[in-house]
Amino acid sequence: MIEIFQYEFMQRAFLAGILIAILASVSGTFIVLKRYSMISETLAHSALVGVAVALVLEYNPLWVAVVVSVLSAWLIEYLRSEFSLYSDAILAILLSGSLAIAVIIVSLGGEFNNSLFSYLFGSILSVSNENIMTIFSFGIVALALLLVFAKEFYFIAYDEEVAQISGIKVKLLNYLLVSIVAIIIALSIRVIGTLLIGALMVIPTVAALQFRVGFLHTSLLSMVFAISSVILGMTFSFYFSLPSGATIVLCVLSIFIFSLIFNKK
Amino acid sequence: MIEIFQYEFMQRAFLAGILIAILASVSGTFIVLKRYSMISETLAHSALVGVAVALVLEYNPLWVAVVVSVLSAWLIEYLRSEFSLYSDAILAILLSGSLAIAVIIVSLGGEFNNSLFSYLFGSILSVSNENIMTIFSFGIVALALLLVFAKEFYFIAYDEEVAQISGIKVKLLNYLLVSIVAIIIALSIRVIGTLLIGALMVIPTVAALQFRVGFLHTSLLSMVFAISSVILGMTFSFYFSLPSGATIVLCVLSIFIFSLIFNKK
Amino acid sequence: MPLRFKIPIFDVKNLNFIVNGQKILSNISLEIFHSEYIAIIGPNGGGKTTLVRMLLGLEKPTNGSVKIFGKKIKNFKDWNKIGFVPQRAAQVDQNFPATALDIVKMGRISKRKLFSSESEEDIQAVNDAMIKMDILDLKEKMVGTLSGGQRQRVMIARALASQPEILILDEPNTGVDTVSQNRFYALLSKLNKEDKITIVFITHDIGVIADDIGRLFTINQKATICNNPKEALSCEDMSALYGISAHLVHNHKHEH
Amino acid sequence: MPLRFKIPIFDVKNLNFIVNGQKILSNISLEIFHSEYIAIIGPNGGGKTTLVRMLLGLEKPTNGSVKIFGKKIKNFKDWNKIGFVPQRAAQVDQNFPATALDIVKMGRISKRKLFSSESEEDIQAVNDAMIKMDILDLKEKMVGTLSGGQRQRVMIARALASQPEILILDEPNTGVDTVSQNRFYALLSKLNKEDKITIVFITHDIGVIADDIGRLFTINQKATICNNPKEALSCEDMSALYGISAHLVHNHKHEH
Amino acid sequence: DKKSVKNSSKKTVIVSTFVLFDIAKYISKDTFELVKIIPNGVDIHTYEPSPKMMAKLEMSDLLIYSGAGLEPWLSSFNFKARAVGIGDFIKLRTLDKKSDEHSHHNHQCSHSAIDPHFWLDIENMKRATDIITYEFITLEPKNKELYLKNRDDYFTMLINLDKLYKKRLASCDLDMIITNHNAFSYLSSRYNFHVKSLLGLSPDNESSPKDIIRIINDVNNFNAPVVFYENFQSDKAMKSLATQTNVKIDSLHTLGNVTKDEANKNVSYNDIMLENLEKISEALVCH
Ligand SMILES: Nc1ncnc2c1ncn2[C@@H]1O[C@H](COP(=O)(O)OP(=O)(O)OP(=O)(O)O)[C@@H](O)[C@H]1O
Ligand SMILES: Nc1ncnc2c1ncn2[C@@H]1O[C@H](COP(=O)(O)OP(=O)(O)OP(=O)(O)O)[C@@H](O)[C@H]1O
Ligand SMILES: [Mg+2]
Ligand SMILES: [Mg+2]
Ligand SMILES: [Zn+2]
Repeated sequence: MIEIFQYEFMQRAFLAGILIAILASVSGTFIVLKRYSMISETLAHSALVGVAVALVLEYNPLWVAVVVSVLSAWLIEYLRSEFSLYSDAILAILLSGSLAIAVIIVSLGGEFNNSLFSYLFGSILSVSNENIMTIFSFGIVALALLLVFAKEFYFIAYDEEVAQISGIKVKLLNYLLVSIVAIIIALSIRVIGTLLIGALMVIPTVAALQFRVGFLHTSLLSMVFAISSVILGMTFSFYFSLPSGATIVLCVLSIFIFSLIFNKK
Repeated sequence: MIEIFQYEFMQRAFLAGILIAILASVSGTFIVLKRYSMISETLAHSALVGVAVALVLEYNPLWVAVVVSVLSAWLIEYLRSEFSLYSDAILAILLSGSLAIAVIIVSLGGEFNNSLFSYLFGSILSVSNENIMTIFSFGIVALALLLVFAKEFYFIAYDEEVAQISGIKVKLLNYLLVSIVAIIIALSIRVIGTLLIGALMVIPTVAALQFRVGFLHTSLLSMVFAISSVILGMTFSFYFSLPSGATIVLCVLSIFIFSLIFNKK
Repeated sequence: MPLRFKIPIFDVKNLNFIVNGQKILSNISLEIFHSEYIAIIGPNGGGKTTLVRMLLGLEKPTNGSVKIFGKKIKNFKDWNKIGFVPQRAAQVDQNFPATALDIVKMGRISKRKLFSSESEEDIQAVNDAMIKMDILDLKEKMVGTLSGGQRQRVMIARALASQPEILILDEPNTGVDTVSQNRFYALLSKLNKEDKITIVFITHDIGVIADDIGRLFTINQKATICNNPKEALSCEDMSALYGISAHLVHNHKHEH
Repeated sequence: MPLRFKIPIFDVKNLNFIVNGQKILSNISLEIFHSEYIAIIGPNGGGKTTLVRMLLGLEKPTNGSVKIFGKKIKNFKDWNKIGFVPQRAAQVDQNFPATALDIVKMGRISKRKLFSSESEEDIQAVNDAMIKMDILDLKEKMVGTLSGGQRQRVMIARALASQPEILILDEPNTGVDTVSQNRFYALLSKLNKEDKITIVFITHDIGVIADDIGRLFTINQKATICNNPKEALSCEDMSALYGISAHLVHNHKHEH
Repeated sequence: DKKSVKNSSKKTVIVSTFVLFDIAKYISKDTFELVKIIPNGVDIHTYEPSPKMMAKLEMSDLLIYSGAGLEPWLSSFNFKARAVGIGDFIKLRTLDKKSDEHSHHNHQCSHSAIDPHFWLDIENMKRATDIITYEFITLEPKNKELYLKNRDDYFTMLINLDKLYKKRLASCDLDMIITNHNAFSYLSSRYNFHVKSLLGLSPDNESSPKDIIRIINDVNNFNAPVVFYENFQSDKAMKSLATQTNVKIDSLHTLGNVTKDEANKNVSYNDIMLENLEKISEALVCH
C-alpha cells in the first residue's frame, strides 16, 4: 500500500473526512439556499455555551454541546419563520449572544481545566475509532432523512408558502433540517474543527451552483467537490507537511475559484 | 461625581464605547440591509491573516491587519457584484479561507509567542487615550462619509440597478462602504474585540427594523439602541463585576428581544 | 346531487382583518362551492390577496372563521387538492438551482408517497402541464434566466401539475403575453367546464372572462357578491367599487 | 428644428446577444429620437427586457454598439435624464425599512447636489408624482406591506419624481387595477405630448395605447419597426410574431 | 477596629499571574493588599477583566505583570501607578521552528517566536524575585529588612529546587519528552533535555500528518513511556497519539495559572515544580 495509507491515523482521517464531506455537502445545499451559510459559525459558538455549562455542572461537554446546538438551531428557525427576520442577521445575533453568554458563564462559574475555545479546534488527524463510530451511526440516520425528504426540503427552500399550501409539513421539516445540521455540526467541531465543517458545508455547494444546472446535478457536483477536496487536501498535507484541515479548506477554495472562472460569462 | 466615573479607564471606556456604538450602528444599517450581517466575523478572520503576515515579516500587526481587512472587503464586494453570489455565502467562504490561510502561515512561518486568536479579543476597559484618538480621528471621517452618502447608500441597498440608472456611482460607493466598514472593524477588534463590534453593528439595526418605520427613524432608533446598550452594559458590568464586552452584548440582545415582543403582531 | 355539493369548499363567516388599527377586510362572509368558477376583482389594496391568503390559512383573521370542506383550517389535511399560484410567484432568487422542469415537478411532490419514486403518472402530469402552458421548450432552462412572462407560465404549470380539484390564482398572468393569456383563459374555462375543477381567480382583466365565470366577488374592504357577473359589470357598481367612473368591460380601444 | 432632434437619444447598431450558444437578440438596429413615444411588444421571452437592459448598459451585448445621446454608454454621464421602471421593480424585501414616501424620494437623490438637503423643488416633484399615481394616502405605509398593485404604482412614482427627459418602462403596470391603468396610459400620453418626454414602453396591452404611440417595435429575437402602429397591428403581422393567430387590438370581449 | 485601620493603610499591589503572585505573596507576607488579576481556573490566553478588577488596578500602588504578550488586555492601558513588566527585564527565549529547538542562544529580539513561559527557568525566577523585592522596598522602605529576608528564603527554595532538578535528571535513559505544545523550552534548555512537540508554541496551531508521524516515530524509537499535554490546553491530540502508540498520557503544568482546587490547597510554585519534576523524570526514565 502506498505510504499515505500505512498509518492508521491517516486511514481514520480519510474515512472521517469523507463521511463528513458527504454529510456536509448534502445538508449544505439546503443550508446555502436558505441563506444559513454561517450556521456552522453560530452553532459552534452555541456549542461553547454548552461546553461552559457542562464544565460548570460537570457533565459531559460533548452531549451538552449537542443539546445546546440543537436548541439554538430551533431558536434560529423560530426567529426566521415567526418574525421573518433576515436569516443571516439572526445567525449574527445568535453568534454574538452565544459568545457573550459563554464568556459570562466562564466569568461567573470560574474553574476550567481547559481552554473553552480549544473546543472549537479539532484536528482530523486525531480522530479516534470511537469518533468515527459516532459520526457513522449518526451520519447514516442523518443521510437517510436528508435523502428521503430531499424533494420536500428543496421545495421548501424554493417557496415555503406554496410548499405549505401543497400539503408539505413545512414547519416540521424546517425544524428537522436544522436539527440534523445542528447535530452534524456539534459532533464535527470537536472532531475536525469549526473551520473544516463550515467550509465543507458551504463552499462545495456554492461552487456547484456556478454551473447553473438543476437541483440533482448541483447536489451531486457539490458532493464530488467535497469528497475530492478531502482526498486532495489530505494528500497535499501529507506530502508537503501542511496542517490537514487548512489544506483541505484551501483545496475546496481552489475548486470554488476554478468554478467561478470556468463559468464566468 | 458618581463612583462609576471616578476612574479614568471607565471614562475612556464610555467614550470609546459610545464612539464605536455610533459608528457601528450607522454603518450597520446598510450592512444588515445588504445581507452582510456576518461581515465583522469574516473581516476579523481576515485581519488574522494580516496579523500572521505582520508577525512573520515583523511589521506592525495593526496596520497590516487594516490593509488585509480592506482588501478582503473589496474581494467580498467584487464577488458579490460581479458574480452575483449570495452575500452570506461569500462571507462564509472568505471566513473559512482567511482562517485556513492564517493557520498555514502560522504553520509555515514558525512560532508566535501567543495565541494568534488573542488578537480577536480586546477589552473596552483597557482602551488608551491613543486608541481613542485613532478611533475618533478615523471615526469623524467615516461618519462624515456615511452621512453625506447616506441617501445614496440607502438607494443602492434598495435596488442597485435602478440606483445605477439614476446616475449614482454604485460601484464606487459600494467599495467605499465596505472599505469604511473594514477599517472600523479592523481598528475596533483589537480595542474592543470582535464580539462587541459584531454585535453593535447588527443587533441594534435588526431591533430597529422591527418597529417598521421609515429609513430615518430606523437609523435613529438603531443608534439610540447601540448607545444605550453601551451605557447600560458598562454600568451593569461595573456594579455586578461582569466582563464588560459580554455584558454590553447581553444588553443589546435584551433590547432586541424586547423589540421583537413589543412589535409582535 | 351528491352530498359534496352541499358542503361548501370554502365557508367564510364574518371575517375581519385589522392591522395597526386599519381595517383591511370588514365583515366578509362568503361560500365557494364545488366546480364553481369565481372571479375576484377590486382596486389595488382592496384586500383580494389578503382574503385569499386567509382562505388558505397563510394569514390569521382578526376575527371570523374560515372552513375548508367543513373543517377548520388547522384540521384540514387534504392540501394536495388545492393548487395555488400566489401573486408574487415569479420572484425567484437568480441563483436558485432549478430548471423549469424542476419547478413544475414540485407540483407532484406532495402527491408522492414516502420512499416512492417518480411514477408514470407523475411524468405524464408534469408533461401535460408544460404543454398546456406552452413551456416544453424551456424544460432545461434555469428559472433564474427566464423572462418575466416565461417564469409566470412555469409557476402556473406547477400548480396545474398537481392536478388540483381547486385552483386558486392570484393575478397569475400578469406579464404573460396577450396570446398566451387568451389561451390561458380558455384553458381555465375548459378545466372548469370539463374537469369540474373549482377555480378562484383574482384578476384585473375581468372583461375578458366575463362570459366564463359563474360568480364575481368584488372586494374593496367589504365584499359584494354578484351571481350574475355581466349585470354587476355595469358602470354604476364599478364606480362605487373603484371610486371613479369606470368602464371595466368596455374599456379598450378597438377597431371594428 | 433644434440640433438635439437630429442626434438620436438611443442609437443601436447591429446588436447581437448570445447566451450559452442561444441567440437571444439577433442583429438589432434601431434609433429612438427625442420626444418619441415608442411601444415595444413581443411574446414572452422575445427579448424585450434584454434589449432595454442593453440600452441602459445593464447587460453587455455579444457584439454591436449602443450609443446614448451620441456617446458610448461608458462615457455617458447624464443618467438623471433617464427614468427607469424595471420589470421586477415590485420585488421588495419585506423587511426593508422604507415607506412609500422614502421610495418616491429616491427618485430625487441623483438630482441632489452633494451636501445640499431637500429643496422645495424636490418636495414638489415627489408630491406631484405621488398625486399622479394616486398614492398620496399610502405615503407613510411601509412598502413591504403594500399590495402588489400599490407597490407597482410606487415604483412608477419614483421614476416620475426624477422628472426624467426619457422614461423607460418595462411592463410597469402589471398588477395595477384597470382604472388606474387607464389613468396611467392617459398620463403617459400627456407626458409625451405636453412635456415632450420621450417614452419607451414595454407592454402586452398594446391595444389600449395604439392611438397614443408614435412607433411600435416588435421584438422576437429580431426587431421589426413599424412607423404606423395601427397598420402593424393587423392579424397577419401579429401571427408571424406570436406564431399563432392573434388578435391584439380586438381581443377583448365587450358589450356595445 | 484597629485592624481595619491598619488594613486600609496597606498599599495595594496587583499582580497578573499565578507565578508572580507566588513570589509577591512570599516576599511581602501581609504587608500589602495583594491582588491577583487572573482568577483561578481561567485560561490566561482568553481572560477578559471586569470593571471592578480594572478599578482595583487603577487605584493600586504597583502593578506587576508578565509582559511578552500574555496580558493583551493590558496592552494599551494607561497606568497611573508604577507598572512593571517582568518580561522587559529578563532574557526571553526565542524558538525556531517547532519540534527540537535547543541550541538556541539567548538573545532578546523582537522576533515573533518569544516564549513567554520564562518562569520555568530558575534563573529567571531569581531575577523576577529580585525585581519584585526591589519594587516592594521602594514602595514600603520601612519593611526593607523583612523583604530582603523573605527574598533570601525564596532564593533558597529556588536553589534547592534547581539542585533537585539537576540531581534527579542527571542520569536518564532518554533525553527528550513529548508534549502537545512546546511550552517547556526554559526547563529543557536548563536541564539538558529536548522537547519534541506536536505543535509549536501557539495553542491554535494545527498539526500536519508529518508532525504526527514524527512524534509517533519518536515515541517508538525511544520507547518513551509517556506523552504530555499542558494543563489548560486540549488533551485531544495527545490522547489520540497515546492510544495509537500505547503509552501513558499525563499533563504537565505550565504554571500559567492554577485551578480553584489547587488554589484551595494553597499549592505553591515549589509544589508544582516538584510535581512536574516527578513526571519529567518518569518520562525521561531517570534513575
Ligand atoms: N443570462 C441569461 N442566461 C440565459 N438566458 C437568458 C439570459 N438572459 C435572458 N435570457 C433568455 O433570453 C430570452 C429573452 O428574455 P427577456 O427577459 O428579454 O424576454 P422578454 O421579451 O422581456 O419577455 P417577457 O415578456 O416575458 O418579459 C428568454 O428566453 C430568457 O430565457
Ligand atoms: N401585514 C400588513 N401590514 C400592514 N398593511 C397590510 C398588511 N397586509 C396587507 N396590508 C394592507 O392591506 C391592503 C390590502 O392588500 P392586498 O394585498 O390584499 O390588496 P390586493 O387587493 O391584493 O391588491 P392588488 O390588486 O394590488 O394585488 C393594502 O392596503 C395593504 O397595504
Ligand atoms: Mg393582490
Ligand atoms: Mg421582460
Ligand atoms: Zn502559554
